[in-house]
Amino acid sequence: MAALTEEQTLIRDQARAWVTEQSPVRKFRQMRDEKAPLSFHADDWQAMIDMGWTGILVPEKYGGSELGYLTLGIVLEETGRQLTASPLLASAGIGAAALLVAGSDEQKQRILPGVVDGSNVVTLAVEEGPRHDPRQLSLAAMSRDDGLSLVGEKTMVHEAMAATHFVVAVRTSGHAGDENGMTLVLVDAESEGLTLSPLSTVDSRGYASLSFSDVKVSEEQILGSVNSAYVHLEQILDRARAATAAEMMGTAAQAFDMTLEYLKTRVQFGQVIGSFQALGHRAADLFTEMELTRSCMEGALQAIDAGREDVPELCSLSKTRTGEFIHHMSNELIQIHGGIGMTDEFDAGLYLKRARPLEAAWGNQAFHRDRYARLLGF
Amino acid sequence: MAALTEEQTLIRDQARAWVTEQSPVRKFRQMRDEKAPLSFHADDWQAMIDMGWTGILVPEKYGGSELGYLTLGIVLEETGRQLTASPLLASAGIGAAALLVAGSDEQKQRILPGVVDGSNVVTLAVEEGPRHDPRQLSLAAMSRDDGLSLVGEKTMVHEAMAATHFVVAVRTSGHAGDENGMTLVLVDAESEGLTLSPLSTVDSRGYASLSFSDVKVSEEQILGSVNSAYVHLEQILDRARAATAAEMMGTAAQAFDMTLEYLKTRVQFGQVIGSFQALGHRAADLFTEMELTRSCMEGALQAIDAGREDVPELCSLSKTRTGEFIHHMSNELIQIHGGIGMTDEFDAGLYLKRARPLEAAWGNQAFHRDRYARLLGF
Amino acid sequence: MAEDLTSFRTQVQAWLSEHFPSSLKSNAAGIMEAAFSENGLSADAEQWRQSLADAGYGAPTWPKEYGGAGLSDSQAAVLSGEMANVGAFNPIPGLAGMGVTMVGPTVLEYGSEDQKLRHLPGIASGTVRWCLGLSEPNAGSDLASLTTKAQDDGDTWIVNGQKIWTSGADRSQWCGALVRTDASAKKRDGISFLMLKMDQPGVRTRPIKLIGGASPFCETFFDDARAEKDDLLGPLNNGWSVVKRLLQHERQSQTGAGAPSGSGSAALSIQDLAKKYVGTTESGELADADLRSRLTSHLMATKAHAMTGSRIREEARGKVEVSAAASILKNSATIVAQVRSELTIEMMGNQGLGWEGDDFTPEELATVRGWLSGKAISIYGGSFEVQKNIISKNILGLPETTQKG
Amino acid sequence: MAEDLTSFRTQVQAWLSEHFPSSLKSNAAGIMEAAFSENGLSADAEQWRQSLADAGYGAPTWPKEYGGAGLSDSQAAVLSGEMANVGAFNPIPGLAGMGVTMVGPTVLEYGSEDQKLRHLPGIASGTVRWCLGLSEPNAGSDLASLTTKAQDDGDTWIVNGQKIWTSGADRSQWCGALVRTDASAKKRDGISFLMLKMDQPGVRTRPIKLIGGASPFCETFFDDARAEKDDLLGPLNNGWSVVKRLLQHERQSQTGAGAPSGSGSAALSIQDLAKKYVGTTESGELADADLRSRLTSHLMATKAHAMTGSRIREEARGKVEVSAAASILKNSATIVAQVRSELTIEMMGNQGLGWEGDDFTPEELATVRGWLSGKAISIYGGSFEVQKNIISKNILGLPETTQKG
Repeated sequence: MAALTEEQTLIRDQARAWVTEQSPVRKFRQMRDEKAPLSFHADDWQAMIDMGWTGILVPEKYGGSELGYLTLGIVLEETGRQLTASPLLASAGIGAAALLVAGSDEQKQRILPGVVDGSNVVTLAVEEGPRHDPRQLSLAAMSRDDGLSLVGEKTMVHEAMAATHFVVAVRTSGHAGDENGMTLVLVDAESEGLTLSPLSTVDSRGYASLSFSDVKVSEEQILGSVNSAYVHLEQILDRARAATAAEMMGTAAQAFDMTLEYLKTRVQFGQVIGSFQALGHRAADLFTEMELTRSCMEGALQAIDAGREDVPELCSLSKTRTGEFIHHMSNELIQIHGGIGMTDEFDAGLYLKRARPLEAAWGNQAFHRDRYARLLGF
Repeated sequence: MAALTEEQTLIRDQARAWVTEQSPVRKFRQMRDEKAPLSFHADDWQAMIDMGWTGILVPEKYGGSELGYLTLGIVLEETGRQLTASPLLASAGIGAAALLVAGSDEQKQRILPGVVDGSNVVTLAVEEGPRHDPRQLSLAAMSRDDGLSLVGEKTMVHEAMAATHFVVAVRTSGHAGDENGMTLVLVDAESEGLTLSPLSTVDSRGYASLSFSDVKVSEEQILGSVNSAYVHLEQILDRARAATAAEMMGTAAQAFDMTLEYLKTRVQFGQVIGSFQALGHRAADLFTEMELTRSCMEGALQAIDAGREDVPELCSLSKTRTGEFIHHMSNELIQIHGGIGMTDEFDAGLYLKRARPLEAAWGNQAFHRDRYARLLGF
Repeated sequence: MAEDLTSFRTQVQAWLSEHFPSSLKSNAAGIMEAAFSENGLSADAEQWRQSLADAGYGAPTWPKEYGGAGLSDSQAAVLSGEMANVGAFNPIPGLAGMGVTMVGPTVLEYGSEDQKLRHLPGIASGTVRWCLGLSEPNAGSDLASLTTKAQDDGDTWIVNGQKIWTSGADRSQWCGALVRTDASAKKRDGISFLMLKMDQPGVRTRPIKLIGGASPFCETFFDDARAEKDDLLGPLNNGWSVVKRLLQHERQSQTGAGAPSGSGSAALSIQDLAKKYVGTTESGELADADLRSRLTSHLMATKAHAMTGSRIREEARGKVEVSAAASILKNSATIVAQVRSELTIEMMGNQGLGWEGDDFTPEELATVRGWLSGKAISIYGGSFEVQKNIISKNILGLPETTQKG
Repeated sequence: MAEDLTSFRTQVQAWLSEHFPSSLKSNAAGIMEAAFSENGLSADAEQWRQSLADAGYGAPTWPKEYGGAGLSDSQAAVLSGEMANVGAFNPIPGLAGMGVTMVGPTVLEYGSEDQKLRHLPGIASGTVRWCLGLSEPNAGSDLASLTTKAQDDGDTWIVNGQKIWTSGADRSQWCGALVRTDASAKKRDGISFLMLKMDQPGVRTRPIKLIGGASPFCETFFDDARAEKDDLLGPLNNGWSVVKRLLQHERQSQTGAGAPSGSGSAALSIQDLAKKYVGTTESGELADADLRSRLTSHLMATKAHAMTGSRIREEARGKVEVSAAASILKNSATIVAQVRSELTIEMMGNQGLGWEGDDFTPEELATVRGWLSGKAISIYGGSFEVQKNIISKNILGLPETTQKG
């Protein structure tokens, strides 16, 4: 764990206590079994707002505390541990980041205070195909008298059913594959012509597809300048990657802790299974991987906070390493638990099912290895 | 081990007995320490000729026994076990294969009986750069009245110091990188303008660089037709790969046996170290890998013998898997032996130093993974 | 010898043309689905089952007196070949649960004449379904530490305890259970193999939901359940040797890499699937070069596994003993199957993350379910770790150490 | 505090300008090479060594009375910074073998006043070279099973046995050896740490040739060798605590991933080296896509390792205890270094297979030798396996089991 300030330590302890007591994994299970329409509990979300978590990224002048990405990561790690469901990552993390990166002062003033007080839920809509590729945008935005008209589809939009606004990456010129010709727009969830279809995914989290059928967007809803949004989009995505990695770290660390506990208590052949050297060595490997991964995850968040130049590399590093670790850890979680780990009533499966969607989000390990190599020039 | 014929079983048993008694690894060590100019012992080579190994691939009408590639592989596996040095693989394996694939009946008649009786040593000269790439040929062959004139370089030519003839892949038209425009020629080792420089490599095996300075080649020395040798070259290389894999299997299997023996005898912390479960599991992993690899290695040789269509895929499979296994096995050989494995007087280092050159020969694992994927169409 | 088979083949062909209802042609899945629905077998299927049973073709290599047809292995191969030719399917092994594949062979080997006559015909006719009660919550890989006990009360055995992973227990009429009959003996001693009826007040089953969804597995609770005195299979307190034989039957059935998860016969190869989801470069290579390398390694491992299976069959041809390499194949098959699932959901991207609904194709959803349920392959039937212990100890001869499953 | 350092810095600068011969500027390698050649240190270098020794700057944090300068850690950092600024190099730790880094700190902690006065000044001045006799042929990772014994004959200790991996033994004047002083005690008891002269009839050394070529390691044979009674360091039969401390010093020195094998400061990065040997596609990517993925994973592991080092330093700032994560760093550093070597020889292809001669560049040859000698990193100083045992037991709190090294 990075050397934390006193405030960060306080926030972490509060977050850990709250998720453990108020929103442990059985609450997520309950939500899943009830098929809650929003895929989260409103009371949990309100508690997070009350604790100030929705304002962690937002400057004070827009009603937030501007404590930064590392602090947000500290909280996301704790919610990740218990799979706590909410729009925290999607809205107060990625949605807020989108406005902070690309919005004008007027736009921030208009939207961010609502993000902080929970009246606005802003989420990013980028993906169109089955695999992450931010250049492959074809959702068409045609010019109209007073703005744009959107026609096309987005998919795997996080927490879309709860959203009041979508930050949508659209194509204002060029073709799918071009870096030029993209624009970011803020679309009201109530817009005419916009249809949401919730997706039932393996992780029981809230996603939806969006269908745009001549959705009108005024000029005030354009974030940044027309046709040149790619640089902003990459910055937003890097923040999404770094924040998602923090949540992944929490989920994987909890899987590690569950496994370690099982190794210490499960008896087979007359001994606790953790005393079998082959398992002890696997636990040591996982611990080593976890510690190395944590450094990458925290380092990326710190780099964003410090405005460093190597943010893109570090975010790809963080997303890759947390992806590799959660992949390996979630498989070992099941394997080491054996038969009990295969049952739905035990929690291990929930962590495994959460792992793959997180790996795929904003680019999987292969995507970011390729990107890292390109950033390093080979 | 594949189901062998009675004759193959006999040959294997004879080969195993001979290498163990007459040319065990300490004889290789002795050769290395003496810096023998040919990198092998003439008496070993003569014994192999006397046992008929040089005729295994050669049809009876050219003086051989034509027992085929699997039989050759059986012998190479045994010589690989003790690192027995000789031109067996280079000449009776690859050199003979080159003539059988590309030579005319007249050329075979002229050369092969000598390969069998040991008066000819024929070796393949393909590589020009640091990495295997049979399309990247630029050794220039210019037309002359009665044949060609060669200018350029070849490197890592196996057993070149003992060779009487080289099968050389040259460029008669086009540019490095083109599949068209290659020709195979048989060059006499005594040719004017040809210079050999022996290379001192980590595996203490015989290699040299060849320098061609206006080396004249008559039309009778051209194997196959001018400009279209690439198909033949690939066939020859596939035979080289499959035969080299058999030797690799032997070297790696011996490393496995040494390791297993050490696990059963070395005592630390009051027990033989093979009783530590983490090491037992690693041994089980290595054994599993070895058995899977053996199937690939034997399968490729059998496919060549049967003239099957999937020879290219199977040779890339065999070379990749034996490469992966010998890589892993040679590292585990050192690691499990600990300090003693690091010393020059123990044999482990000889096997490690042999492993990497074999991996690189005729395309390393990465080369053949790429080729396999291309052959499978993706 | 060849003559015999020819005449047998003719005889089978005639029998099939007489007894196989064409309505059932190439509809194995439909038959079994109906069998386990509320309706049960259709009239045609029921008639076909009875024809098979009458001919002894449900378990054709079993002796005639126990409901089989007394066929040789070669004759049985002819029978199954001819049945495949006309699109016929033998539903009896499926109907009998663990009966034909596991319990029957063990009864044939260890049972008394009376036990064979009482139990085998019901299995061979597909009218009595069996489950197996082996694992317990605290006896998984370490099966020998089981605690379900059977007490002799003079007339019957009284059974108390809990079993887990009893596949099909909720639909079985009989159970073959490992029970402790001597609490004072060492772990592997004092265990017996007991056969008991499931339809009695002392037996209760509860289906287990798995991470991939519904499953055939149950928990089975014995609360003063009763078994007949003469339904003990094999010697008293020596059930361990019976179960070792049972597990051998089980492992043998798990050494193939299996069909691609969630794909019918018309499914694309994994490399074509990859091209479909990931796309290709101008030169036709998979657009994701990193995935391409890993996919290639997987295809090579798959090929190596298949070639090893062929090699072992070739080596073992004519021999009776199961090859020592069987333990290698189990883990190798596991890796092949699990890596294939992981690669498939990776290449499908967002489409490989669906749980249900129309936003995903049936193949995509089946891939996800198959990925989850396939995690069991390395756990059941000799876990990955137990197989490594076996290789290390039995095959490589390394000294025994603390073992973990 | 900042004031103090400023004035100390000025003082060091003045001292350097007075004593550091400009002829030695930026020539650390040359100085050490000469030191171990037949010629020994050049006159300038010898004068510079003496100046360092006189100022106590050879081992600057040691107390003045034992040959140090009594500097604080901050002052020592200033000293080494200023020395680096003028291209100066402190040869004394190299000249003293294991003296400054390992033996000295242990003598400071466990030695009597007499021992400190007798042994430390020679080390701090770089005039007495030390080796360490720890491992034995049958006591590698399991160091506690050593059998070299020391018997008290009243006046002296008589030492018999054999040590292995005694680095620099053939050029050392003194040896710190672990010996068994009570054969009847349990393994880890009955061991003592004894200091003895190497230049005596009972001591014989034999250099060990390693797979990468010549090495600093020796076998050392004690045949009625003698040690003074008052050269026992720490309590009799309690040498195990001394050696645990020694090994801590050793492991701490091995947690960095080290410089790329065979590359000077001007060497290319590994990705540039790859581009040089492998070439690039039109879009500038490494031509071997398979290698590119693995190289990327390696670079990521390297970065993760470096970032973990920084994180631990940051966490530990102000704390005295060595961080528990040190054990992680040892194995992580090992993997980084060994994978880098493997990837480098792979990318060099045929040029990465040379042993000697002009057909290979010095960098290529050094890469091959470094690849071979680097195999030791996972064996010495706490093998890969021992480190995993330590993590599993000491850090994760898993119960002790049979341990292997």
